[in-house]
Amino acid sequence: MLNAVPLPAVLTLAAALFCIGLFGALSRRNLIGVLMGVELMLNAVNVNLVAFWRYFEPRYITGQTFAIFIIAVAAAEAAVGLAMVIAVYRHYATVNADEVDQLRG
Amino acid sequence: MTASPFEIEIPRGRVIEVQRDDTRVRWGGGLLRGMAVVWKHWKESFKLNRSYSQIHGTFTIEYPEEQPRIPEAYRNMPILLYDDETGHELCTSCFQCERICPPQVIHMTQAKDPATGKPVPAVAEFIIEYDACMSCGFCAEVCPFDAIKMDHEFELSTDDHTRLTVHKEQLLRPISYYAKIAPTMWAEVRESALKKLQGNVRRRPDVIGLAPQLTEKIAARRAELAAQAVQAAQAAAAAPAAPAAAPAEGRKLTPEEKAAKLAAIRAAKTAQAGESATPAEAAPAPPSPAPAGEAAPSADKAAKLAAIRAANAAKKAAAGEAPATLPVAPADGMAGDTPADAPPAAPPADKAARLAAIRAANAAKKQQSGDGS
Amino acid sequence: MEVVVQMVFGLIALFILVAAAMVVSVRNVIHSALWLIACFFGVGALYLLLEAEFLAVVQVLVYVGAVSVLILFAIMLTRQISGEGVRQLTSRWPVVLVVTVLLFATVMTPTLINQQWNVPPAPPLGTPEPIAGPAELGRGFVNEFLIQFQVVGVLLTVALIGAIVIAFEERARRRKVLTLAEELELKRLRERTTQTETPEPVEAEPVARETRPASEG
Amino acid sequence: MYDMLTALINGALGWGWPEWALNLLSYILIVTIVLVVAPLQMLFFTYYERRVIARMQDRVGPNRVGPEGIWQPIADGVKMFTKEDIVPQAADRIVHFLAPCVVVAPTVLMFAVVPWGPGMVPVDLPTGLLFFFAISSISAVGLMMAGWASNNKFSLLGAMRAVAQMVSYEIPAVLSLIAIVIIVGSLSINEIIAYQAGLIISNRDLPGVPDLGLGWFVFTPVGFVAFVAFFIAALAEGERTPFDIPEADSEIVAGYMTEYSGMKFGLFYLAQYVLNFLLCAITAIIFFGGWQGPGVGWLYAQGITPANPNGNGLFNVLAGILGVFYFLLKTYIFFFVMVWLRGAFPRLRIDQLMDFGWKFLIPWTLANLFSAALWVAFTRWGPAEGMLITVGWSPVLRWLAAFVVTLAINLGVYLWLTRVYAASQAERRRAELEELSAAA
Repeated sequence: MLNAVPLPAVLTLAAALFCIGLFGALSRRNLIGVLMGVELMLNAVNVNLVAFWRYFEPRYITGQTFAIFIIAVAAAEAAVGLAMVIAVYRHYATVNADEVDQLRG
Repeated sequence: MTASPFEIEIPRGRVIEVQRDDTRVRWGGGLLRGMAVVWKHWKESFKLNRSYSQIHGTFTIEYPEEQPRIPEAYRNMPILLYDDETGHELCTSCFQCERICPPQVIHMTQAKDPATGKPVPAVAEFIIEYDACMSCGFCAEVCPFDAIKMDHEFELSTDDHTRLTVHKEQLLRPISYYAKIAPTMWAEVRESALKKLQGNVRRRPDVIGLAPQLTEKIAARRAELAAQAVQAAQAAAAAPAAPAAAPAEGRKLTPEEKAAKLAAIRAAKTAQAGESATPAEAAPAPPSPAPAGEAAPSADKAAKLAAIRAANAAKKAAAGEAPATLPVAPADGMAGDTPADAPPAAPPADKAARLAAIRAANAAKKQQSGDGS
Repeated sequence: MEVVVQMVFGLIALFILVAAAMVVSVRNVIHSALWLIACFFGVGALYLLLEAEFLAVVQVLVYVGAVSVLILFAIMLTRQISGEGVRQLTSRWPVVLVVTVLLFATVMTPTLINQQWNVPPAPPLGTPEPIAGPAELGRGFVNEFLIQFQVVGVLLTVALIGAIVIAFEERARRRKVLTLAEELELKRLRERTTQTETPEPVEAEPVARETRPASEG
Repeated sequence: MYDMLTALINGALGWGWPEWALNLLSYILIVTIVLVVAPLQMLFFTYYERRVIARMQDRVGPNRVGPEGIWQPIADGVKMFTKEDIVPQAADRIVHFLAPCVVVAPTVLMFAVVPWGPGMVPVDLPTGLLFFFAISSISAVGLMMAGWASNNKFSLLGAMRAVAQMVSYEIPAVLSLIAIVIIVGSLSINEIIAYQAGLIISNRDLPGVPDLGLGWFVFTPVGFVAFVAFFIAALAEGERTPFDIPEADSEIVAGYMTEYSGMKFGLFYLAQYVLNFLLCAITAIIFFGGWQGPGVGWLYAQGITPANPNGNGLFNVLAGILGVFYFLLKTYIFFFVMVWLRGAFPRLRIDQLMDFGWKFLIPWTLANLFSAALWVAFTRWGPAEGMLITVGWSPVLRWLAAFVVTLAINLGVYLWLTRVYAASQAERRRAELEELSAAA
């Protein structure tokens, strides 16, 4: 792996994944679609971390540890975010991000 | 938190009312108890259970290999019975079953005497539509002659729908068959059924009422009848009044029989006249006198029957007055008893029959006069 | 051997990118979520290729097993299930597209112009295997990263409780349909009130509130 | 299995072959064996379940096809194959088609880490246990796909129920296994099995115990609690009867399988029974020693192992046969218990299921986790780890202390939890009644 695939290739992949996720997060109308975009971005970050761990410091676990932290945070984010989506849906009867435009509950 | 379970003794046993919302800690013990019950069922299921008094064990009857033990009172589809010895059907076509049948799947035609065109207590055709029969058993219950009974046979499935319209030939079973599948139930009714059959057989001319599939029985009966006809012809030839009653038709009625019949008819007519004379009496017929005795030789049978019929008619006419029936009863008894006591194929039988008929007619007349006074 | 690894990497990369592109472009939200799962799988495979075995398993466990299921659940609970035919992108999506492409370009341009990555030379043969086992990770969690580990634990607990608090709804409010028994009771009450000839029309709700408990006894 | 096969192939084909060819060949063989064995287990399990449940209900069960009906599953399979495959018109065709595959694939993948006998594991992953559970959670996605793609409300309801149930019961299942993982100190399934050598007491906890292959975890308080909790969770994961809410046929036809027919339905069926087999197998492996049993360890020690390359191959085969026998025996006994539970208990309601999972099993397994930590502390830790009480104790005393302490904790927590749980359930019922009367 180290010899066959250069690190830039992996990082390019991560960057592309991040940009796609960003596009999704910004342009989706559906709140859940936005969340999915965010998940993609988090995954891209994880790929980056693991790639750097593997290519630079395979004898230290820091890279993997942080990847695991990010996964945990992503799980928490998904849980809270989806709970909020459901709460919003219950209140506005829509999951369209553009129609949810009031701060007052 | 909760009261102790409520208990009460009732005749069937003890009832314990369990409160479902029991919040006492049970540590899962209830679950284990449930599992223990199932375990016991599993363990015991390797034993065969055929007694039905136990709740454990395998009840399954592996049907095609193992036939189910059918209880005697099991009822599936109605069948007709016939007597093993004589081949006579028990059915008299009284139409009781046809009337009571809830889905109305029983159809029958009464047999008629081809000579006189009069109905005979026998059935010509009997049809049950098994496909619509609901196995209620009303027909068997209502039958006064125990002629229709419920079968235990249940493998009736067929791809031919028309086969489920069952005719008399397929419906008929010998009495011995029924006695086999339901011994105690048959033993209860055996006596009266056979007695009634005797009475009916006497009123069946020719081979009417014989189970149609018993060809050898019919042939034997025909031969017997022919032999009797010959015998009667000889007797008639011996008698002086022979030419008066020539057996012109193909029927094998002996002149004696004819005479007896005539007398009987006359008696009946007088009886009817008496009846019409007293229109007030519309009382139901009293129980008919039991025609006892074993099968008499049929030479005098018709005569006897005629006598009985006459007596019956007379009695019917007499039903209104209680004292008037008294003289009739002995006459009836004599009419019934005399031939029964007579040895079979005895020459004086004819005479006795005629005597009975005349006596019956007399009784009827007396009755009439009694009415008139 | 290297060619095989390159081919595998290429396939995985293609798969990830196509799946990700489908996630953001497909109209049907459910399909989008399914593509997201595919994308997670691709990333897991990439981890395997990067010899992060434990992480790959965790990726499958958490993302595929939990997060994506949660997303599917949320989609199905919000009722507009398929959303086919509905426009899924906002009207400003071309702008967003331009922005993201520009971002990608800014990230990639230095890479493409001068590959000045401080990549160490490939390790010679006989170098020790990378550390990726659960035991080492666990040791890291209770030694070096103890504080972070605790914080993540607290975060997860808070997220759990928060999600419940946000999405919770009073049971009484949730049931908007009366049961049959309740409706019967209501009807009976209404009949009774009309028989006594109350002048004003009786509304359902106040009457229903006065009702005896129907379910007890 | 791998070492045996490599040895066999080496013996049969000589040493002239390159290593990668031998590896490839042996892996292909192993995969073939696994792919043949998995559906066979499913076939056997359908027959086995029907016979056993019939006995429990005082019936006989299928006994027509073949002697005692053992070809019944094959007849069922033929029926399944010849049925028409119906796809509803309003269904999402692609997802509808993919769902059975997504459900079946993970269950077959899970076989990769299941050891059948000594040295007979297809892949000995260092994260085997985690792999097992990670993969098993994928099938939830397949269920969701099936439920949604069918475009049928019953399917959707069934899928939602199935997924909610699987996701919630994965937590107690994994928590109860983590207790064992703490004691063993490894996620490798082979390690867990190797730990369970001994006689009632594992000879890793108490060195010097003779190895009869009976040092199972279920004999320890921690292991017993973990076993009960895990088995209950496994019932829910495998959608066995007390928890068969997702396919409750009296409520929602057949759940997510409603709109499937023919072989697609058969695949769901296959996945379900294979999953049940695997759950029984993993229960047997983790808590009952897997292939451990009297004689296996001794036999295997005589055979060719990495530690003993000069052994006799015959002993490998004997140990393998005995090990597989023990393993399958335990697995089938657990499946019997599953059927037994099915015969005994009625289906739970979905809220009862959730309450039980979240309010009873999870606290219970968490307490058990604490007990497991104490167990490790008492049996293994010295002053270096800060465990000063046990300094100078003999191993037997330490083991006894661990046993008594964990037993006391687990029993106390259990009794306390049952009381609290029962009280909360009663309170909940009361609240429901009140609410109902308030609404009426």
